[in-house]
Amino acid sequence: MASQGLEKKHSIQDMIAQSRNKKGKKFIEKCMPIILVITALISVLTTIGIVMTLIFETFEFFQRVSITDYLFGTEWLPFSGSEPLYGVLPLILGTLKVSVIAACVAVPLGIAVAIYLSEYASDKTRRIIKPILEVLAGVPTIVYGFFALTFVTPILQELIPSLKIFNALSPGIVVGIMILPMIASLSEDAMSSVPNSIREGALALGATKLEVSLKVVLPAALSGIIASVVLAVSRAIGETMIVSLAGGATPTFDMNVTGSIQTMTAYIVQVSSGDAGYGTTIYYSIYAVGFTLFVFTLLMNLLAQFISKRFREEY
Amino acid sequence: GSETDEDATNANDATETAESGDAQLTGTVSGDGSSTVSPITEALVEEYAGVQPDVQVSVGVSGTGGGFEKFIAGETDFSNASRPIKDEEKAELEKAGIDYTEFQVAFDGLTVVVNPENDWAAELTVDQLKKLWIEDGTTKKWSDIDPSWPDEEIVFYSPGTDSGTYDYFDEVILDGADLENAATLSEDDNVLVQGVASDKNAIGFFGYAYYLENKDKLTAVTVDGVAPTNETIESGEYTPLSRPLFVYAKNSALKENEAFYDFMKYTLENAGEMAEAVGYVKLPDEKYDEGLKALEGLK
Amino acid sequence: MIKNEKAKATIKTPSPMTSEHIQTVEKNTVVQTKGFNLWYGDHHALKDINLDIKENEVTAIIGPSGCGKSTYIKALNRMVELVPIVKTNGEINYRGRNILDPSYEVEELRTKVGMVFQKPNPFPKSIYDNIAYGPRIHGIKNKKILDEIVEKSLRGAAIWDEVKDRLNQNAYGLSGGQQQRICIARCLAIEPDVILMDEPTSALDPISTLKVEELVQELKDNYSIIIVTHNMQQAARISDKTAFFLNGEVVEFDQTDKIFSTPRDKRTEDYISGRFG
Amino acid sequence: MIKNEKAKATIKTPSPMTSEHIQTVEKNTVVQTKGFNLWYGDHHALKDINLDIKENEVTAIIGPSGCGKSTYIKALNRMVELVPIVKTNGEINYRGRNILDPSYEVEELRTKVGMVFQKPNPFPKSIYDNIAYGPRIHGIKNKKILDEIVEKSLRGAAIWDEVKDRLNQNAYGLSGGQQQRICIARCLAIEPDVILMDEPTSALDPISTLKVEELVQELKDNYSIIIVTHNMQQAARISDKTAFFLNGEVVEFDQTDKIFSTPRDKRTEDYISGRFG
Amino acid sequence: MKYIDNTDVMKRMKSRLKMNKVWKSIFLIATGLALLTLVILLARIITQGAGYLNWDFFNNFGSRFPEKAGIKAALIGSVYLMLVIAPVSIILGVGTAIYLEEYAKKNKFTSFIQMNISNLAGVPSIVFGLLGLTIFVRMFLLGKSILAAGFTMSLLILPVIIVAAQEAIRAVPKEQREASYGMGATKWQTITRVVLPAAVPGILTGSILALSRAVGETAPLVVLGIPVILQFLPDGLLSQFTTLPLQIYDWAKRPQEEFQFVAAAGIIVLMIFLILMNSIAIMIRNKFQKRY
Ligand SMILES: Nc1ncnc2c1ncn2[C@@H]1O[C@H](COP(=O)(O)OP(=O)(O)OP(=O)(O)O)[C@@H](O)[C@H]1O
Ligand SMILES: Nc1ncnc2c1ncn2[C@@H]1O[C@H](COP(=O)(O)OP(=O)(O)OP(=O)(O)O)[C@@H](O)[C@H]1O
Ligand SMILES: [Mg+2]
Ligand SMILES: [Mg+2]
Ligand SMILES: O=P([O-])([O-])[O-]
Repeated sequence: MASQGLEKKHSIQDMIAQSRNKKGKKFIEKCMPIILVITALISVLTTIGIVMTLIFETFEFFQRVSITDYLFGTEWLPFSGSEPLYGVLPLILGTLKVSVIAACVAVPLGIAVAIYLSEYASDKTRRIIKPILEVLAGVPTIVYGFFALTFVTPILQELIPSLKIFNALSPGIVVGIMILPMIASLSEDAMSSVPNSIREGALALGATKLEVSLKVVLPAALSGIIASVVLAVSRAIGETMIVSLAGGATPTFDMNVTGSIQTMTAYIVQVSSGDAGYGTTIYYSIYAVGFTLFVFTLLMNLLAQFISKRFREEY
Repeated sequence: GSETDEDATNANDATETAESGDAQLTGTVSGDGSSTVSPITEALVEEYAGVQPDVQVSVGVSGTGGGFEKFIAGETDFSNASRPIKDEEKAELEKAGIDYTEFQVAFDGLTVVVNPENDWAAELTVDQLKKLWIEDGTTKKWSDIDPSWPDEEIVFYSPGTDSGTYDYFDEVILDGADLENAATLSEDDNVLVQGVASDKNAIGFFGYAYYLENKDKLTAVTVDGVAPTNETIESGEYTPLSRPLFVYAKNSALKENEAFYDFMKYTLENAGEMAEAVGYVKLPDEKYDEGLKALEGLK
Repeated sequence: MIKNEKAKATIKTPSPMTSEHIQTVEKNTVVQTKGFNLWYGDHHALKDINLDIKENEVTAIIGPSGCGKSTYIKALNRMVELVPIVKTNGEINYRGRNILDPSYEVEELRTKVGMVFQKPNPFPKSIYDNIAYGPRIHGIKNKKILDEIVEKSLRGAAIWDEVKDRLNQNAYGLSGGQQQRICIARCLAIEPDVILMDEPTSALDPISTLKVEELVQELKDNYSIIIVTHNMQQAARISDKTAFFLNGEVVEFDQTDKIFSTPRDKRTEDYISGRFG
Repeated sequence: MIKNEKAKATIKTPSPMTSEHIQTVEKNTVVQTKGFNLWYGDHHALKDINLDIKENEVTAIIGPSGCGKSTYIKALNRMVELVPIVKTNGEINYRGRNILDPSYEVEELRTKVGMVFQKPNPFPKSIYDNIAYGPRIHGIKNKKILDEIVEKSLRGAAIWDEVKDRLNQNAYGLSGGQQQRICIARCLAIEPDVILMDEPTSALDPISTLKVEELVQELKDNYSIIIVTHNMQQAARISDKTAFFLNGEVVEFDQTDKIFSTPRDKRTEDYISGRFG
Repeated sequence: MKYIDNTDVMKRMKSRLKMNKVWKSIFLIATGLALLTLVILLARIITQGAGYLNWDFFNNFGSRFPEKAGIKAALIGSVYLMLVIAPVSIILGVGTAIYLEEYAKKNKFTSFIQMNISNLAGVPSIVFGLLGLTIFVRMFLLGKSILAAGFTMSLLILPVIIVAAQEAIRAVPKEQREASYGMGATKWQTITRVVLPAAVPGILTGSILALSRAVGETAPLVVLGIPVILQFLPDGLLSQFTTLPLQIYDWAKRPQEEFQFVAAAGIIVLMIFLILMNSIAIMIRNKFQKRY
């Protein structure tokens, strides 16, 4: 074997040496990083594109409506023939109502599901349930919209007689159902990435599963969980079809959740599928609202990143 | 598609009336606009596909305003509208150098409806409608309009503020005054139907087609003694709540795109019939002839 | 191999099978393993194990990788159950009660039989909270008592001086050796009876190793300690008895000095002289 | 520590510094490390290393965890560069050329200096594709030549008989020891000149360990081998020379039997006798 | 000097174990609740729409007659849309992920790109509609074509794919890369022959889930002005088309009650489409689960 090896030894290295220094290989090696940077830059260009699209028309809008009226006005009546008012606060409030209700539904449930899946369920159960929940996340939002309008609202009306057909409660709950899988799934990921050794450490002290889950795993995964919640809530803020269908179209500035509302997204849909004339102030207002929405979600996302950076656990 | 003979019978022999189907055309036609007009357009497109299968007609439903936006951007050949074009839009079109022609295609009778259990308000006058619908800062009860009516709160349902229907009602009934604040507004007329059908104290208004489809669940209110029917709307007797529906066509496209010209011709020839088929009211025949004449002039 | 039901009662009676009886005073048996078998699915990982662990002694478990050392000590506090495919039979009696009995609550068992793992695994919490975790779950909320427990445990684990000024800092800021001693302290805080240690120094540097070894020697005054190690010198240095495992069997179990000077089994000798493993 | 510029030319001249000169015939130096330093960021991980690796010898590197063994052998094929914060100075000459020279193509170097890792790391591909990987990336596409290379390499790694009937099965279906020999075969497939092995048996069972050790002994006929091990008996069994690393320094480098019988340095002695590590 | 009182510990043990049981059921119920919602949702849709599901429904274009209305154009349109979105978003997404994971140095620029990506993931879809209208429909003169809509949707799901691909690439053990470099492989060879093959399952799973989100999106298409009424199938990527959710939305707004059921039938088709995609993703995930 030895002698044969020696003999052949040079042949392979020779073959290698021959094929080395082929131009193509070096060229690819040099080019790929450049091509890849370009693909990476597309996401940056997208953001720039979004900001640009929004900013020009928003600028036009603020030529017509003063920024302070927009930011601090408590009445949003763009269609009023006599005296249109563009105070964005009712739209923001509508958005917040829906998001807060959604969070109230989705956060406790989602975390409970995550704990169940990550700490209690068997591997097999988890592997069955997680994808089913993902289906729930993939249900198109118009389906949820009709679900809210034709199923959840009537049920809620039985319970709360004063509830209007359009209200914040029903779409809030349904948006909560929609974002629940996101919280459950991402929190589950965060919790399962807590190393088993830490769990074992607690179990070896005589802790019950509940104590391990709540006092060790949950705190250790907290940053991931909070980040998932923030992301899910920013999804709720951006949700469009559910609130357009079931939330109504009356921006109100009060804390009532049983009456009709309008969210920022629903307003954009209303106008962009509606009757407003091109070039009118109403038309430009959707860009201003879109920009506001963008800033909102941007802040939420920065918050999520801040949280997950600031509180990242090292294990 | 599968537009077979059976299809044609269902369509009241619409295909047979089309005499323009001799020369087989190809090309694309694109339109957008009012959701109110869209059922008529859909019926037309469906039938036209049987006549000229190689002409690709596509129509979006972005609302009247959204339709004009795309029309102004030059993306569409025609734009459906449930109201006449606005001055801003005219100006923008001029700026964009787009010449257009307005065609009327049908009437939509706005129908005021109440719950079938409501036996007091089945006949209203325009003045009563005003009283009902204009915002006056109070919470209205039926007894506020007429003391003999029940002492119960009125529940209002109206199409969304951004719809042509709302605009039209606001203009002709309310003279531009603000609509009752307590009204539930929806972009989806089915929701209004549901709302009124389920509440004895409800009142609402929407397109005639939605009433026709839900006759058994709703009572149509007569306005100044006239009930909304095909006849009263076509004859103009049902005033002021019937409004014309429009198609705006781009002149240059009519000239250059034979398929588009042919489709518009087909539209004007069959719009009346199709309108009735989907729950609207046809115009008097002269109107369509006028349209066809105008169209010919643009070829 | 040893088979005595009531070691407690046994008086010094020389026997060829139970070499620990040679000692003058027989200590109490804390954990008695009798005919214990364990399977991972089809894999028979522990075969008919019989071992008696005595009070206040350090028992070392040695053997090549994969021979079942970790599996065995994890069986003693039923941590091995965390692997769903595990099946067992036989008996493991802790202070006379069979812990494999399903009615034996594992949580109760584990407060008695503490464990220190191979890789330091402190919780991502402050040092203080790490130590106080155990007492807290057992219902001790009084801040003063907790403070005392924390100090006592950290002292017990010979790390008090190094961390006393930063009890509120995250335990992850410490070095590996310090973390391991925090884990030992955490284990001491619930005052267990037996402490299981699975290669506690294998991830540590020489100086930390030394510290932990010294600590083990001190702890045996109050606790019974079972320590798995791959470092034979370590076993020789710190243990009273040594069990040599091979392929899931106990090949030899005896006084440590005997195992290392005059092993009875050829395989033990081969292993100790580094011929494999 | 050794400092000889041209070991190749040196003739047997007894010297207190270069103990390998005691051998009758001086072998060629393959890899010569001269005043080599390495930093991970601020951490000075290797300090002024001077070592000569001879042809057709097995050189063992021993030392406690974290002393820089892995770092050193990873420096020899510049794998250490994969850690972005690494900085180096000094010289590492492979067959007379300084590999630290930026103009030295790492790809070329690594076809000459192969490596086997601590944890078996076959690719999740078939056995055949694992072995053929190296030749293929270097442009050998001819199926017949590849077949030959695969067979020869698997034979060379003493695993041909075990896998010849299932070359198309995934390498992950093999046991740890077989996987490690697949990795060795993969390395042989490009017929390197030097083979670096970083604790190649630490994850293996005793029997697999034995097989790999025998293999190493055979391979040294054709290759120069540098092997890191934490198992001192292993170093004693299979290596010709041994270097003892401590805290990033070479404490002692000598004939293996000398290191283990009469170490010059107290620290070496302490380590070998298991007093730490 | 014992702090832990044994009898006390034993007393508390019972209540602690009970709490554990109680909460376990609570967690289980929460999970059940989530699943129940899905069941109700599906049951309603199926009871409403199943009657309209027949061959004609798949083979007909839209119609003013509910019984003749079909989903052909929308279904084929959605498939076409996928044909654009899948390659565009996966190529861009994986390219970006490779750059970030394998090439990018840890510097400000990289973390800026990373931050930008996670921000994009949170931008409401309707805003992407506005972007697509301005850039693809108007600026690039693509019109309301499959290509314009496809590009818009690709950007919408791009962040999701990037993140999934990054995770999949990161999950490939360092040892695999080292093995390849150790053989003298270049970086690109290592990426294409070792890293990507190992990461493919993760990338595909993430991508399919992202794509299934794109299938169900309505809002951005409404903004782009994608038509709903058409009687032809797309004949190229620049052709006009419509999609399932748009068609469903249009039907649901019709006055005739029967159209509600047609809409439900459409939803069933859409859900089957989605579940099919999800199942493929799960199959891939289970088949190629990590083996390192
Ligand atoms: N979770 C598990 N599932 C299946 N088999 C397992 C599992 N854990 C361990 N084993 C198998 O059981 C045997 C004993 O493993 P164990 O971990 O107890 O060995 P060990 O002696 O502790 O080895 P080491 O020194 O490497 O820690 C091994 O063959 C191992 O492959
Ligand atoms: N990627 C890295 N970044 C920073 N420091 C490192 C890195 N890798 C190793 N080190 C440090 O360099 C020193 C030497 O590490 P190295 O891995 O070479 O040790 P070793 O002798 O191989 O130990 P072991 O026996 O544990 O493998 C250690 O202090 C280690 O902490
Ligand atoms: Mg072990
Ligand atoms: Mg190492
Ligand atoms: O869609 P509209 O008819 O309300 O403009």
